[in-house]
This record gives sequence, C-alpha cells and structure tokens, in this order.
Amino acid sequence: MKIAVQTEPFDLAAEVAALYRANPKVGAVASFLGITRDENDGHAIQGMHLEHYPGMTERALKRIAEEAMTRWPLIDLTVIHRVGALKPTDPIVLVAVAAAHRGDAFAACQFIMDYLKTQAPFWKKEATAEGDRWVDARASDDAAAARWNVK
Amino acid sequence: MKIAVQTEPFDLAAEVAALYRANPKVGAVASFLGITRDENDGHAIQGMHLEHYPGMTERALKRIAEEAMTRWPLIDLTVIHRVGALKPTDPIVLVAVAAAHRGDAFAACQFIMDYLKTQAPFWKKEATAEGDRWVDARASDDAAAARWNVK
Amino acid sequence: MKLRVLYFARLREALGVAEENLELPAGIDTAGALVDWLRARGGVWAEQLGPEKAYRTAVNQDLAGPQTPLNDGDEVALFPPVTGG
Amino acid sequence: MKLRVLYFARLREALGVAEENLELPAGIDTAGALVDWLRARGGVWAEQLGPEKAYRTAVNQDLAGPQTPLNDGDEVALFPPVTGG
Repeated sequence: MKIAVQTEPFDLAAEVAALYRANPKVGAVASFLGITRDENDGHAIQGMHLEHYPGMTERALKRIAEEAMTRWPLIDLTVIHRVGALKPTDPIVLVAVAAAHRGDAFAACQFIMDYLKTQAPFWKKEATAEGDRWVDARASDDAAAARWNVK
Repeated sequence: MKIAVQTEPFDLAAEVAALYRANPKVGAVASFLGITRDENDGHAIQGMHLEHYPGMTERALKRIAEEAMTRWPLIDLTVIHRVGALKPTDPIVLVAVAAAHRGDAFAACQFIMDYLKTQAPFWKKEATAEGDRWVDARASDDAAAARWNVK
Repeated sequence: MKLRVLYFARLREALGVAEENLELPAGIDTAGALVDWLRARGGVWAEQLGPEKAYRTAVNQDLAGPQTPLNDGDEVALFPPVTGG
Repeated sequence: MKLRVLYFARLREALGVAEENLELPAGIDTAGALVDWLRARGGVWAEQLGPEKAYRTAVNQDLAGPQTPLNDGDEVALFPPVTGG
C-alpha cells in the first residue's frame, strides 16, 4: 500500500506496474486519474493552487485506503495526491487498485475517490481572469460518498 | 475513440496521456487493465493463448464503445485487447475512458469491460501442467453485463 | 443458399473444422435452422451442438439468435461463450 | 486547557490567521464549544463561523463533530468543506 502527498508529478505507468509486475495473482487494476481542467462552473481556469493540511492528509488517505482493504479482497493499492501549483492538463490525483477480479478493483477505486473527495483535507484555489477563487464543495460529492455508508 | 486488437504490448502511459494531454476539458480518466494471472480456478497457469474472430472483434468493441459514448457524456476513450501468446503478469486488455467528471468515466469503463466480457469474440486457452484447457465463461460475467440492461 | 460458416475455439477443435462453405437446402433460412441442420450430421456435430451445450452464433459478425434470418452469401460463425478481457 | 488551533484555505484567509495557541477557560471542552467561544470574538469570527457557514473541524487530525471532546495539548483544525481530487 502506497500513500503519497507530493508537489512533483507522478509516473502512471511505473505506479501501475508496481502493483502487478511482482504479483501474478493480480488479474485486474482499476485506476483513476484526476486532471486539472481549463474550466469550472463556466469560469476559464488558468491554473490552480492545491492547499492541504500536512499530516492529516496522509492520515486521512491511509484511513480511506485501509477501509477499502477491509471491504474488498484487494491485493495492493496506491494513492498519490499532488499539492501546490497545477495548470490545466496536469494530473492531480492517482488512485490505482489491484485485485484478482475486476469488480473488487473497480468498487474499491470508486470508494477511495468518493471518500477522498469528502474526507481528505485538500482545498483547490483556482486562478481565473477575474482573480483567484476557492472552489466550493459539491453536493454531488457528498451524495457519492454517502452511498458507501461509512461510519 | 481508439479501438485496437493486437499481439503487441501496449503503452499504458502513452494511451492514457493521449486521452487528456490535448484536451483540457478532461477532468477524469478511469482505466482498467486486465492482466494474465498465474492461477485460475485452482489451476496453476503457465501461459495463455488468446484466440479471436478477426473482423468481428473490432466490430464488437466499436459497438460497445459507441454504446458507452451514447449513454454517458464522455470526451474520448480507448480499448486495446491483445491476442496470441501471453504469460502471467502480461496485460491483456486496456479500457480507458476520459470525461469531465469521474462518475461518468467510472461507469462507462465498467460498462465497457462488462460488455466486452460477454459480447466480444475472444477465447482464452490456458496452458497448465496437466495440459491446455479452454477457459469456461463465468455466470458472474453474464450477471455483470445484465445489470446494464442492453438490448 | 450459399453460406460461409466459421468455427472458433473449443468448438473448432472439437468439430475439427475451422471454416466451410455450405450450400443449404431450401427452408434452412435462420441461424437456428442452420444449427439444427448441422446437428443432424450426427457424431461430434450432434454432441457439440446438443441442447445441453452452450454455444453462440453470429451472422455477418453480429451476435445472432435462433430467429436471425440468413441470406445468400452470409458469413455465419459458431463459437463457445466468449472469455476475453 | 491549552490547544493549538489551525485554520486552512478560505477560512485562514478570511480570519487572517493560520495558527494560534490558545488557553481556554474551563468548560470549553468540546469542538462545538470551542467554535462557539471563537465565534464570540465577533467581527469576522462571528461571520465566518456563523450558522449558515459550512465549515469542518478536526481534532488531532481526525474529522470531528461538535461533541468531540477536547483535551489539553490537542491540535484542532477549522477549515471549509474539502475540495481535493
């Protein structure tokens, strides 16, 4: 299990390969890449700054990942979240989950993203032509997390 | 939209990057990698041969991909399925789906895999210590496809 | 009616044929009727296409059912349930 | 009771403080009571921590609710709903 919070880019191919190359029991890797868009709610986005709560972020991600390992028969997983300055088309987050079968890998990958979106202390501030603005939380993210019925 | 059936390995990072690097509207890429395992139903697997129906495979994959594009607001997607000789830890299939938001990307990626598993004409023949054996279709794959209620 | 018929995977191996060109008698004009006609060859054909055996048909590279009509020049395929991915 | 209190993102900017060390009067022993006490500072505090404002609390780096107890030396954080991913 790898959890990382970093300013540097990550290497998708290397991270996914690390989940299955050494373990021939892995039959499925589901992965999610979140990417900086150039627009949000109708505003053109020039760039973004991702603030976080050092210490709590790693702790929250680890907790979410361990909960996923408990709920599904997973073999391994990786969560990497970037912080700091990002521009459109820059990857923000990678969640990759390895399991014997695809249903478990898909479910756990979605679960981790839904919980990360509502429980991990990251905040996006977008740079637009009209100035910087903090991104508002989405009700749809709360709804997505609620369907997993944690706690 | 890219659909390919090939004997050669594919480059996960390049395929995923092709879906979002040139399009800053993409906020989410959900992807699935199916990998050759070293065991199946309790049998140790030394390798596998993937047979297909040339012509129909591409046609079936294109049809599944187009159905996904109709059902969800997707930006782009890629399906690559390998055929021929594969050994444990070799990737078999890649499905990668790009969308503005993660819910659509995840749903479409799962949909495509579920349909590919029941509708695309590929057949696996495994090499075991006791000889070669054709892999049996799984009832769980029919059930997974049935929940999307196609046709 | 002339048809090209393809067999794949376990079915190809069991029947010992990958492909054949058939000239069908009048009245054999659906995928189901074709399978019945092939089954009537007896031996491995009766065995492999028996009612307890799972197989699929495709007509012109689309999955087909017993009622799918056949037309002169069609490409028909018989194969086991698929196991890709 | 002594606490370290951290503020993040929009809340940090609006309150103009990233971190402070507090010495709380007796009786302020839950996360909810702490927020009430901070709100009583008035001005931006009353405004930013008002009932119509969405904010979250964490105690020792775990998400907390109004009833979560506070203990001497705890690290408490106040921040807006998270927006990562």
